[in-house]
Amino acid sequence: MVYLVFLFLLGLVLGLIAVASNPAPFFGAFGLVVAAAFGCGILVVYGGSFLSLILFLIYLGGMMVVFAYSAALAAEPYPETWGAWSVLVYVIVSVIGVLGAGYWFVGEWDKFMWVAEEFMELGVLRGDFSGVALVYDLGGGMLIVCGWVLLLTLFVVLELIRGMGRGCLRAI
Amino acid sequence: MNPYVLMILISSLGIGTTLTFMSSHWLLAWMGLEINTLAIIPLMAQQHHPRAVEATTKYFLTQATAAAMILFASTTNAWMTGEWNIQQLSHSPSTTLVTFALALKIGLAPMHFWMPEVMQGLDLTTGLIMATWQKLAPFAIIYQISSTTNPTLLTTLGILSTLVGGWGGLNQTQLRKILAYSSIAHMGWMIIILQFMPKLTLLNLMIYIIMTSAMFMMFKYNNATKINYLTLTWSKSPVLATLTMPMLLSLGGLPPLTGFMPKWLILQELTKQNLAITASIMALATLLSLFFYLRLCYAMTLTLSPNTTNTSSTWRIKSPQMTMPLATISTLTIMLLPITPTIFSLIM
Amino acid sequence: MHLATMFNSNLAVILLILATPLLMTLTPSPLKNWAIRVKTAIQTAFFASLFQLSLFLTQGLHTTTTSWHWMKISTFNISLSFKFDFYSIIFIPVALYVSWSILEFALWYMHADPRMDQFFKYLLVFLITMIILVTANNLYQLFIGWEGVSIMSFLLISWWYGRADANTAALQAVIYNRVGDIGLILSMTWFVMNLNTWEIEQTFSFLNDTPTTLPLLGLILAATGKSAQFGLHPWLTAAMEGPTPVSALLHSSTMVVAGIFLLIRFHPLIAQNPTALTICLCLGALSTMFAATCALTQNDLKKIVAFSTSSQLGLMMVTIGLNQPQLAFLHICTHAFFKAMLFLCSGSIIHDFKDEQDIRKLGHVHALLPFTSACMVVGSLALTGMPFLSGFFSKDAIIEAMNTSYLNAWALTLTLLATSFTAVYNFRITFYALMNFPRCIFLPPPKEDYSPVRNPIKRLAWGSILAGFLITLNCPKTETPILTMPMTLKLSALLVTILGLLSAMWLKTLMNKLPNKSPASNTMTQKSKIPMDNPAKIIFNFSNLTGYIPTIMHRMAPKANLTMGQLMATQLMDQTWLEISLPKGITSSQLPLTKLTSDIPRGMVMTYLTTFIFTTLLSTLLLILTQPDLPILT
Amino acid sequence: MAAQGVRWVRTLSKGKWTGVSALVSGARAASGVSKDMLPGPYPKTPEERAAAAKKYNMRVEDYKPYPDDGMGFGDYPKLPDRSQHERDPYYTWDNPDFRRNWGEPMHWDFDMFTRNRVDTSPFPVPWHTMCKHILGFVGFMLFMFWVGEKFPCYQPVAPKQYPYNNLYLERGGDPSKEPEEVKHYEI
Amino acid sequence: MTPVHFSFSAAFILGLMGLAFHRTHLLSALLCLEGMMLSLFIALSMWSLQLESMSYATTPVLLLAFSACEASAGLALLVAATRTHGTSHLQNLNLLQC
Repeated sequence: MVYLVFLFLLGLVLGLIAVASNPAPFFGAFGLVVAAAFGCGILVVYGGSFLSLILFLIYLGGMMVVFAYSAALAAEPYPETWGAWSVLVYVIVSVIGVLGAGYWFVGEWDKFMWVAEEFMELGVLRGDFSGVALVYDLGGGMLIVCGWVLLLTLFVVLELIRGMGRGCLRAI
Repeated sequence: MNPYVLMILISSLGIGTTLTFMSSHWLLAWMGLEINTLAIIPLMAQQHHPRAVEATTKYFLTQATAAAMILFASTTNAWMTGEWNIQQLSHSPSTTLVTFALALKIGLAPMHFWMPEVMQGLDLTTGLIMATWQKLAPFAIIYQISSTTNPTLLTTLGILSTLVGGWGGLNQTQLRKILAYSSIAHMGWMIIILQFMPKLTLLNLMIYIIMTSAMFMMFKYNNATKINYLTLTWSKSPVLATLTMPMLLSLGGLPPLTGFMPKWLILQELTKQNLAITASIMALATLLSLFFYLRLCYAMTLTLSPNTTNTSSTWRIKSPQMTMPLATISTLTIMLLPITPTIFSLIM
Repeated sequence: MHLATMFNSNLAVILLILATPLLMTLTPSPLKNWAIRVKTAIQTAFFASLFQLSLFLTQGLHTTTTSWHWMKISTFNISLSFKFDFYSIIFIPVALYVSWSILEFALWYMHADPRMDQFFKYLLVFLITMIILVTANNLYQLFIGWEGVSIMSFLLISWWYGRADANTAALQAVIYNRVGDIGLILSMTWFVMNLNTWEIEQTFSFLNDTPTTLPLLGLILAATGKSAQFGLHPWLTAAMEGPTPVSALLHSSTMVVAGIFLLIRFHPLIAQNPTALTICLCLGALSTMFAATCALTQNDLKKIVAFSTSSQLGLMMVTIGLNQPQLAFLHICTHAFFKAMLFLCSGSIIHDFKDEQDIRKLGHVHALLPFTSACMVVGSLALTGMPFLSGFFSKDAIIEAMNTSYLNAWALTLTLLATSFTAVYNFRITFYALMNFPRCIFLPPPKEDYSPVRNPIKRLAWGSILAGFLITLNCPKTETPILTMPMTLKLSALLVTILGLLSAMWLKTLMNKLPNKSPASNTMTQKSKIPMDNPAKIIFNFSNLTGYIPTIMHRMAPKANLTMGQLMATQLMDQTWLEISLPKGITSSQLPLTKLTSDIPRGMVMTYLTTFIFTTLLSTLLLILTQPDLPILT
Repeated sequence: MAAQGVRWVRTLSKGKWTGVSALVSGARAASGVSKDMLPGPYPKTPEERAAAAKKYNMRVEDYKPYPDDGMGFGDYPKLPDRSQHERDPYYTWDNPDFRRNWGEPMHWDFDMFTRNRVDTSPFPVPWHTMCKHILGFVGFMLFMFWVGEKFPCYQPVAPKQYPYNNLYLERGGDPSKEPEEVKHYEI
Repeated sequence: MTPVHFSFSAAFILGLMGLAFHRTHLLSALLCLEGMMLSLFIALSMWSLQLESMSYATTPVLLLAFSACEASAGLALLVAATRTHGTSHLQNLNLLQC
């Protein structure tokens, strides 16, 4: 279990390195998917399966569609992968930095064990499940705020990409 | 823009700031900031010309980064101390991170670069919102964390901002950039007093908003975006041209005018705290700003535009713009100093 | 009514009468014959002042009245207070009498001037400030009067402002007087700092063992400036560029004696300080001798009279040095009459001879203007101390007091020499201007039977004859006069005067036998150097060019000052401060920073965020490194 | 400038707002000298000297610029230091107050040499002689005052009088003899 | 500092670095922003899970909603910028420099 958690954490960091090292957007999106997947793993291990589900569905189901479209929009003929020199420099520097910082900052490697052991088996009552449900009860105000901001974003997006006949991209 | 959409955007702008004002929880404050950012984006880009879109993109990137940083810092704080309250930001690296993130949001000196460029891309009304209303929400947070921030950090940021605001403005001919640098310099004044007397920060913010609004409205009235447009002001509105000079001097902080009040009080407070050298540096750095305000005055009142006929008939054409707010706010900009004690006692 | 109240209110009445014409000018329509009203007002004021004088003489009243507290600075108090004692009560009628006569004369002298009303207004304001000066009981009030007469003197000297010479003379007057003011202000400051009072009486009583040399030197400097003692004297003769009534009123009889008057007021202080007394004595002797020497060789009628004024002022200073303030005051009063009259006579002659002032060109006046000439002779005799004219009473007493005092031998010598010179230059005026045959053309023939000419001169002539006797009679003696003395001492003043007269007449006969060649006057116009081959010529040139002092001082000082100013303006200010250090220096130091500030943001979002991240991470790291016990490591 | 001021005062007094434009242009005129009014660069070649002399209305042989020592005089002519006082008062000058003709080059320190300031007219007596004489006079006087102070003069006005019959006994008179009466007064 | 804390901090800072040092595409920047949000999501979730605080379990969801809004606004800006500038390269966003 410890190794699994370690693997997931490593995967998360590596996924972010993959995004941050500035490859072409295709590969960046791929790195983000990997990172999100490992993140789901972490959440599951620590007992947040509902949150994990939300992340999995929304990120991999919803966001990736949009990113794929946009990546196609910003397509280029010779995309840079992690193997390209400029990206590789970023990757190497990032890895070294993360290792150094980890050596410097992280003191007690054994301390994270307790989390894993406590949530070994799946219980009936999931904390996150009922917690999220609270948004319909005690957090009603937050729900309204969220709804409002989503509506706002709708208008924001519409306003921003409105405009027929401007620029080189046109609404078909 | 559709008026309904505009209404939604404007009200969201207000709601965002209000959310930040009323929250004592980091998450809610962050949400307020986000709503604020989202709401102003279409306003900024409503002209849809390349400069507006570019300014919007830059603004969006910086603000999103700053907001994410704020949330990250508060999460770290929560991890370390288990506390989400804004006023109890006791984990000092988090405090530093939040300070810098907020500095990025309001445009303090090393993080100020976005400010003049974004301002340059906006029209004057949006620029007015940008320079005034958008400062309120970050300041609400800054005010609440003022007791836990690092004094050295704040002093450095403040002095640097005042200097950079002065130096940056010296080279400019674009009025909006000049105002952006003026804003940076004023932010420096607000930040430097934060650790000693946060009320004075609020006072300075208030006076700054009044003065900057007056300048933006004046430029809006004259449709002036460059210094050389100002030379035509006298022919359009002689009285306004005359009034603008004291307004600019007030912005520079000269004694019988409103702008002198916060500087006076801040310098006094700094001196009381045995920071005479800091106070001197601030006062001297303001001279740099004063120079470009004076240049505006000079261009406006002592020069004539070479390319237009010097006719004085245009002022007879009645402007369709609403002048009441301009009149009110320019009066405030010029004549508020005598009631300093009242304002001081109100705010304290 | 209570006698003292009437006595005190008399000054208010006088000032009110004098102020009436000034108030009348506030009416929107200009009044006709305003100048005559001024004359009448002064006349009325004179008669009103006689009331106070008579009370003083009969009852011996003298009071100090404080009417109003002007201001109060902690314990330091300035009040409006007047002093009516022997000096002010005698001086006010004298000044009013002389002014009345002079203003009446000016009605004739200035009748062609388009701004005559303004001229009279200046004179009236001058008179009021002079009265403020003499009645002042504290230094503040005295200072107001002191500066008032200076300003009016400046305005009146440059009355003909189109003439560069008049402007120069006015500038000289104002600058020399300012030098004197330094002394007065120094003393005032000293009094405030050490005695905390400006009341003159209090300064005498508050003083205990404080060394007073410094304030007294200041006062002597003030008197030197105002009363044209040696060193600060050139302005007085230059002031003759003003109209003759101005010379008569300001520069002979009233304003110039203000310095002596100041010392008289402060006499109790001076009397205790031997140093100050010696300085007064020596300065006075030097001045009287120097001025008399210069008067010997002048050819300008007014200038001779002016130098004689300067000489008499020196004599007054000597008297102060002798510790005899009352004698000095007596000389002030008598001198006012005959000196004013001499000026009026000169003015009359000059005006009648079409502005001819050179005594070598005048002549035969005694036949053309017999009345004026007679009065002029009376004035000259009074000036030389002819017995039983008014000058005798003061001058003889002064010389007598000198002879019987224990004092500096050289000062005595100089004063006696100056007294004999008085006879010489007065003889010279009489001989050249009044006697002999006419030496220039004058058309139409001069007339003197205008009442504004005759009456003032006549009045002043009566004053010159009688005033000394009257004032001496009523003068209360404060010091016991020396009652017995040898015959030679008693007669010494007369003897030296007669000696001087005789030598002058002898010189005249000598001159008549010489070839008619003047060493200086001919060559002056050719702008060549005067030969200085024998001592007589050296002394002559020294005297004729008034000791070279105006030439040297009035060229060297302005040139040095103006050159220094120019150098400071161009080299120090422009070249150094403006070009190198201040504006240009700031520009060159700020420009690179400005360029840097505007060059860094190249419009790239990368720049913004990179600076943000670097600043944040660096300061966080710094924070962690400087504070190792932070909870981040837990 | 004064003309500008008069103009806008006049226009304002008419009650017309056109005074504002006059005010603005007047203010512009007040904002300093133009570069045409400043002296040009220091003339180096003879041609430049001739041009500069012509510019200042002078003959070439009279024209002499200030030395080019960085003081910024440029090509301004260095005129002799002669005061206006020295000039002929009877000549009909264009400007009699300043004794100066129109178009005449002005001395750099013109205001230092106006008629009531520094006078440079020749002296009737050589300068050093004058200084020597005046200093000698003052020095002699001071010395004599010092001497006079050392040997003051006092003229007794009556013979000395002593009590006890003119100190008869103290002077060694015979005590047995009745001293003769001494009277210090006579009536 | 626990490994979990370190991991999401490292992930966030890596995202921030990527955002700052991006070279070409605006989309890369948006992806980095999204990565930062992801790490924040995990941080918030872990915090509420570790403290077993049920009421705080809603916060990641709210964060997710806001980050979705931010992302869509960013994408809209990408579209707008592409329309006006003809490309989504960030170097081309330099019209406003002095």
